[in-house]
Amino acid sequence: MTREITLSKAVNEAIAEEMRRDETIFLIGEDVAEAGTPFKVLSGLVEEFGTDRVIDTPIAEPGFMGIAVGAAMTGSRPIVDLMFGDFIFLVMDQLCNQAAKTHYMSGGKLSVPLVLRTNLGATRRSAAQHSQSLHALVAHIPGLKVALPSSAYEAKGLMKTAIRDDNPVVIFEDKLMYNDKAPVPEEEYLIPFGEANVMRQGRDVTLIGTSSMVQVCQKAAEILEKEGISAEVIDPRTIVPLDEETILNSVRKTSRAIVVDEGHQNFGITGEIASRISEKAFYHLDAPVQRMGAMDVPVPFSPALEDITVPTPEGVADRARLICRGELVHAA
Amino acid sequence: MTREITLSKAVNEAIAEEMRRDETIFLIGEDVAEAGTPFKVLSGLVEEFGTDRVIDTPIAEPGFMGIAVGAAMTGSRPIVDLMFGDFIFLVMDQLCNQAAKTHYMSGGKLSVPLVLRTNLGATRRSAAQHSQSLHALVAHIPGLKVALPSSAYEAKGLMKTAIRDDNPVVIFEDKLMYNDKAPVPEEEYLIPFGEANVMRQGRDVTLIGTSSMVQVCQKAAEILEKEGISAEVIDPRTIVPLDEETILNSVRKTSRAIVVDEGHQNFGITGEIASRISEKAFYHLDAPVQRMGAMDVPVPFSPALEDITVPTPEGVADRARLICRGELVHAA
Amino acid sequence: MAPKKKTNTEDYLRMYRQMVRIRAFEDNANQLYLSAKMPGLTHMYSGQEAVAVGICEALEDSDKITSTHRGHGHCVAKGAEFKQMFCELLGKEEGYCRGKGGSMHIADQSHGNLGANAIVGGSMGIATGAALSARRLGKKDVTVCFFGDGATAQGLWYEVMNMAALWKLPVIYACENNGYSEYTKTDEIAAGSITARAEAFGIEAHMVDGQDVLAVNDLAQKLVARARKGEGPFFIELKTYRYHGHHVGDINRDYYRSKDEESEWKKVRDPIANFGKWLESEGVVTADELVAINDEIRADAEAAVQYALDAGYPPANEVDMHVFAGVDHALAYV
Amino acid sequence: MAPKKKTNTEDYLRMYRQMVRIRAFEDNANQLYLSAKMPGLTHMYSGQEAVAVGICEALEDSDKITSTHRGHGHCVAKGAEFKQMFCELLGKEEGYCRGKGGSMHIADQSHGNLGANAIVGGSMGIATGAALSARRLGKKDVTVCFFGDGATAQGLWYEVMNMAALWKLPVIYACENNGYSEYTKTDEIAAGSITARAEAFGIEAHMVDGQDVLAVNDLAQKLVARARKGEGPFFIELKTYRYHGHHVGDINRDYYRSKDEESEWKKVRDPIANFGKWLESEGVVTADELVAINDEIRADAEAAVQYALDAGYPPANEVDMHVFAGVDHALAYV
Ligand SMILES: Cc1ncc(C[n+]2csc(CCOP(=O)(O)OP(=O)(O)O)c2C)c(N)n1
Ligand SMILES: Cc1ncc(C[n+]2csc(CCOP(=O)(O)OP(=O)(O)O)c2C)c(N)n1
Ligand SMILES: [Mg+2]
Ligand SMILES: [Mg+2]
Repeated sequence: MTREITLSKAVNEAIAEEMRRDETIFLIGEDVAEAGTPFKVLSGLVEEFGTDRVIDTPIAEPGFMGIAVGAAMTGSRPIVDLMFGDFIFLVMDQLCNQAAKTHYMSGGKLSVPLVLRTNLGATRRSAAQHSQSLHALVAHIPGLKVALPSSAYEAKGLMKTAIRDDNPVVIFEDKLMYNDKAPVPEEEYLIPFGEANVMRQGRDVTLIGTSSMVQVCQKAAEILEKEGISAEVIDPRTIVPLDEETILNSVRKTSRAIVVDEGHQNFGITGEIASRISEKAFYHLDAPVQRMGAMDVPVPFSPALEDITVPTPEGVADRARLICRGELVHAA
Repeated sequence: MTREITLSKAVNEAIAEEMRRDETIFLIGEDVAEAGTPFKVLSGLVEEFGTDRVIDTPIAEPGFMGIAVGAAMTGSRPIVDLMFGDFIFLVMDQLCNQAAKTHYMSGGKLSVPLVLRTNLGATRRSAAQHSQSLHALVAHIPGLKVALPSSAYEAKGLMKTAIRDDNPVVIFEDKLMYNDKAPVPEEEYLIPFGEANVMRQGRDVTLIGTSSMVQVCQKAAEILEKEGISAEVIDPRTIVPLDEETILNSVRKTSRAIVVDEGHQNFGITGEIASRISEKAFYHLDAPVQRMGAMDVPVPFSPALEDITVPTPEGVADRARLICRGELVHAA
Repeated sequence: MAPKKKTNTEDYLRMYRQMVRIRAFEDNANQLYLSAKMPGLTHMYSGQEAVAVGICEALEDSDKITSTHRGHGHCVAKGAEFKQMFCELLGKEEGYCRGKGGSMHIADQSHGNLGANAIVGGSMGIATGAALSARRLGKKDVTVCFFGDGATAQGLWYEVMNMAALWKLPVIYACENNGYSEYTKTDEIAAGSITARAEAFGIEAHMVDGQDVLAVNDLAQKLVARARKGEGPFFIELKTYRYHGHHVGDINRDYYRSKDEESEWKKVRDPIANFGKWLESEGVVTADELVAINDEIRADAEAAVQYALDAGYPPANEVDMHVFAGVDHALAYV
Repeated sequence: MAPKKKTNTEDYLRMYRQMVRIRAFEDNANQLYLSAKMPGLTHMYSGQEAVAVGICEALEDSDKITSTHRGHGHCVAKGAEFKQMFCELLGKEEGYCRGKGGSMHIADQSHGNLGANAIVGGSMGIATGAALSARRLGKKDVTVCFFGDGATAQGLWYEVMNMAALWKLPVIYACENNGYSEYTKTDEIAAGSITARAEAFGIEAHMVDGQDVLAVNDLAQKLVARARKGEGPFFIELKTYRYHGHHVGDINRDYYRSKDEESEWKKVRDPIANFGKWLESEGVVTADELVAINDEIRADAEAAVQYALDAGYPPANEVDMHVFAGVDHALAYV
C-alpha cells in the first residue's frame, strides 16, 4: 500500500526501520534526541530507541564525525547528523582523509560503514553559511558514495540502502523539501545505488536534474510540453556511483542535454556529467550540452538576489528552447 | 638578466621581495622559521625578517588559518604555509566559509587579502594522506582564486601577484618540482591571473595541462612530434580565474583537446575545462574532448601501484594518437 | 548591585541607553518576524544586553569585536545605527552589508565590528588574528571575541587560545553563558569547567554576573587596559540568559526549559530593569527620565523599521558584485 | 627504577623482548632507508619503546589502539609480525595493508591496531569512537589513543575529550611527550600545562616516566582495569625521547636540538639498556641470556627484511580494488 508522506517522515521511517532491524546502528549529532533536529526530521526516535542510540553531542562536528569513523571501524553502523550541509567543511578531514581512505589504506581489512546525512539548498533566506550545496566536494573524493534524494520516495529508499552499505555514504537532503509529500509504499523497499530514474520520457531534449533540481526539470518539461518540445527528465539519484548508461542512452536518443544542479556551476556536478555526455555521446549530439548550476557567488541573503542564483523551471525551459531551435549551436 | 633557479628558490625570492616591499605581509605556519619548512622552501626568511614576521605555529591548521583570516581583515597580508595540500581538509571551514565569503557577505566592506600556499602531487611514496591534489575543491568555492604554477618562473610570478591580490588566493605548488630549475629573470616581474600560457604551438591537438601535468604534456608533445602529430600545449596557470579564450581559440584551431590534471578525474578540473570546451567550441571539434585526471582511488603507497594512478607522457601521447586518428570518435 | 560613585553619570546613562536600544531593536526584529515581514529567521539577544554593553563600553571605537549568530546586541553596543541594521535584516541595499549578509552576517567595520558569524565558534580565529594583526602593525587595539557556552565545544577555540597565550595577544575571549546550546542545556554537553579550560593554557580566567552591567564593565575596563599593555589574553565567562527561543521561530520550548525558569530570570534578573532601579536609587535619574529615554528610543527604532521597510532591495546586477575585491562582476571574470 | 618482585619473570621477559623487537625493527627500517631500498620515508620509534610496550602489555588482544605517523612501535607492541610489517614498508602485497598503506598507515586489525595515521591528531576521534562502539555493543574492550606532544595542539582532541568525559568512555589518551614537534621544541608552541588541559574536562590525568617500562606498565594496568569498569576516560603524559631525527631523512638537526642532549638520553635513559640492567640485577636473567635474546631477535628481523625484499608487489589490477567494500574494481563502478 502506498500513502503520501513528507520527505522528513520518509527519512525518519527509513532510519527507524533500520534501527529496529540492526542493533549496531546508532544516530549521533547535535540536538538529534529530544529536539529531533531543528528540522524535526528525527522526532520520536529517541523515545523509541533511547539516548544510548540517539546521541546528542556538543557542537563539535569534527569530533563527532571522528567518533563515528572509529565506531564504524569497530562493529557499529553510525548515522551522523550534520545539521547544515555548510558544516561539511568542518568535517572534511575526518570524512575525506579518514573515512574515505581507511578501507583502501588498510588493503581492505578495515571498513567504515557510516552514513553522513546532511542537507543542501538555497532560497531559504539563510545566507552564505547556511545555504550551500556542497555535494561536488564529496563526490570528488574516492571512497565516498553520494546520494541526492529528490523526493520522499527516494529519501526513504536511498537512506535504507545507505545504512546497509559497508562504505561511508553521504546523503544530502534538500532542506526546502522536508515538508513535501510524495507517495511512499508501506512495504519495505530499497533503491539501489547507481540506478538513475527516468522520471519522464521525451524525444527532443534530456534534462538531467539532481536533488532539488529534479522538480525544476519536471516543471520545465511541463512548460516545454505545451510548446511541443518533448523533454526526457532523468534523476541520477546517486552521483557516486553515477548511472552513466541511462543518461547516455537518453541523450543518444534526444541528441540534446541540459544538466541542472544546485551546487555552484564551476568545478561542480554539471561539468562532470556534461563532459561525460560530450565525450561518450559525441556523435549523437545536435547541440552543445548545457550546464545550469547555482551562480558562482556566495549565496546572498537578500531575497531580491538569492532567487536569481538558482536555476528555475523558466530558465531551464528557456535554455531548452534555445538548443532545440539550434540557436546556441551556431555560436559555438 | 635571467638565471636558472629552483622552484623552491623562486617561491622564496617572491616572498622575500614582497616582504621587503610591504611591512604588512607576514608568514605563518608550522616549522616555517628556523626549519624553513620540511621542503626548505622558506629557508633564510626568518633570518632576514625575524620571528615577528615568520611565525612558527603549533600543529593547529584550523587555528592558524583562522588567525590569518582575522589578520587579513584588519590590515595585514598573511601568507599561510600549509605543509601538505592534504591538510586543506582541516582548514576548509576557515577558508571556504570565512575567507572566501567575507567580502561578499559584508557587501564589499571587509576584505581578506591572504595567500594560502600549499602543494599537490603524488609519486613521492607518501601514501593516501600526503599525496593528494585537491585544487578542485577550492576552485568550486566562489571567492577564492586558485593558482597552479608549473615551473620556477610561474611560481615566482604567480606568488607575487597572489600576495598583492586583495582576495584569498590558494597556490598549489608541485612538491616534486621544488628542486627543478628554470630560467627566472633577475628583474621583478608579475604574472597576471587569468592569462594562460601557450607553451608550444601546434596544429593537430591541444593539450591543456595544469601544474605537474604541464611537463607531462610537453613531453607528450615531443613524443608526438616525432610521429608527425603537432600538439599545442597550454598551461592555464590559474584555474580561478580561467583563461577560457586562449583555450577555446586553440581548440578552434586544432579541433581536438585533451585536458590533463593531477587531481582525481571525477568531479574535478578536467570535467570543468572539458565541458567548457565541448560547449563553446562545439562546432569545431573533430573528436570528443579527452579527460585525463588522476585515477579515482586513494593514492596507494606501493610504488607498483602509485605510478599508474597519474597521467604519464606516454599515456597522453597514446590518447592523442587515438583522437588524431579518429579511433575514439566512432565509439562515441 | 554594588553601590557606585556618581561621578560617571554620563557613562551610566549611555550604558542604560545602549541596553534599551538593544532591547528595542530586538523587540522590533521579533515583530518583523512574527508579521512575516522579515526574510528567514533570526536569534534574539534580549536578556543578554548587559554583556554586550558592559564590554563594548570599555572599548574604543577602533578596538575590534567578533560576533555570533546572536549578534544584534554586539552590533548595537559597538556603535551601529538602527537604520542600516534594519535594512540589513530586511535584505535592503542600504544595509550595513548591502543586504547580502543579513542578520547572521551583519558587520560594521566603521566601528570595529568584524561581523556576526553563522558558524558556531567560527570567529574565534578571526578575533585572535585581529589581535595579532594589531600587535604586529603597532596599533593599540584590543579585540573581544564574543561566543556562547555551546561554542566552547569547538576545537578551534583551544587551538587559538594556545597561540594567543604563547604570543600574549591582546584578545579577550568573552563567553556568554546563557545555559543553552540551541535546544539542549549546555551542562548536558559540556564536561568539567569552562574557566579551567582557559586556565590550562595559562590564560587568566574570570567569571562575572552577565546581568550586572556595572560589574561587567568594571571587569572589562580592567582587562582591556591590561590587554592593551600586553598582559593578555584573558577569558571571561559571563552568566546570562536569553529571553526568547533559540531563534524567533522557537516558540514551544517547554521540552527543554520551563516557563518558570524564564519568568524568574525576566522578573528578578533583568539587566535593564535592575540597572534602571539602581540609577533611580542612586539619584542619577528619575523614573520619568527613564520613561522618556525608553520612549525616545522606541520611537527611533520604529522609525528605522519603517525606513527599512520602505527602502529598496539591491539591484539584480549586484548579485555577482563583491565576490572578489577589485573585480566588478565575478561572472565575467571566472 | 623501583625494585620489583620477581613473580613476573615471564611478563618481564616479554616486555624486554618486545622493546628489543621494536628497536631491531627500526634499525632495519632505517638501514633500508639509508640503502635506498625503502620507498618514501619513515619516522623511527627508537627511544620510545617503553611507552608502546608498557601500555600494550597491559592490554588484551581485543583491546584497540590507534597509532600515529611514528607507529611501528605501537604496531609491534600490539602483536604484529615482522614479515608483514616489512612487506608493508616496502609496498609489497604480503604487507598488512597489501602495500597500499605503507609505514604511515600500517594497521593490524587482527590484534586491534586500528592503524597509524598521517594526520597529526587524526586518530583521536577514531579511538574515542572505538570506545563508544565497544560500550554500546556490550564489549569490554578498552581503546588506547597514542599521540605525540605536538598533536595536543589539534582542536579535535578537546572536542573528543569533552565527549569521552561526558559519556565516561573506556578510552585512554596516551601522549608521548618526546619534546619535539618535527623541528621545533614543543615547549615553544604549547602554552600552559598539558595535564591541566585534560583535567579541565574532568578527566583524571597522570604523568609517568616514559623510559621506565615497569612504571608505564603499572600505571597502564591500573587505568586499563578502571576504564574497563567504566571509570574512564583517562589521560597519561609519558615523558620520552626520540633517538633519530623527525624522520629518517632528518640528519642535520643541530639547529633544533643538541648532540649532547641526544647522547645524554641514549646513555643515561635508554629504556632497553636500563631495563636489561635491572633484570640482571634482580637476577631475572643473565647478561648472556640478554645477548642471546638480542641476537635471536636481530636475526629474526634480518630474515624478515630479506623476505620482504624478495616478496612481490601487488599486481597492477589491485590499484582500484578496496576503494569500496563490496565493489571489486572501483573504476568499473563510479
Ligand atoms: C558549526 C555550527 N554547528 C552548529 C550550528 C547550529 N547552531 C546555531 S546556534 C547553535 C547553538 C549555539 O549555542 P551557544 O554557542 O551557546 O550560543 P547561543 O545560541 O546560546 O547564543 C547551534 C548548534 C552552527 N550554526 N554552526
Ligand atoms: C595535520 C597535520 N599537520 C602537520 C603534519 C606534519 N607533521 C607530521 S609529524 C609532525 C610533528 C608531530 O609531533 P608530535 O605529535 O609530537 O609527534 P612526534 O613526531 O614527536 O612523534 C608534523 C607537524 C601532519 N602530518 N598532519
Ligand atoms: Mg548558549
Ligand atoms: Mg613529539
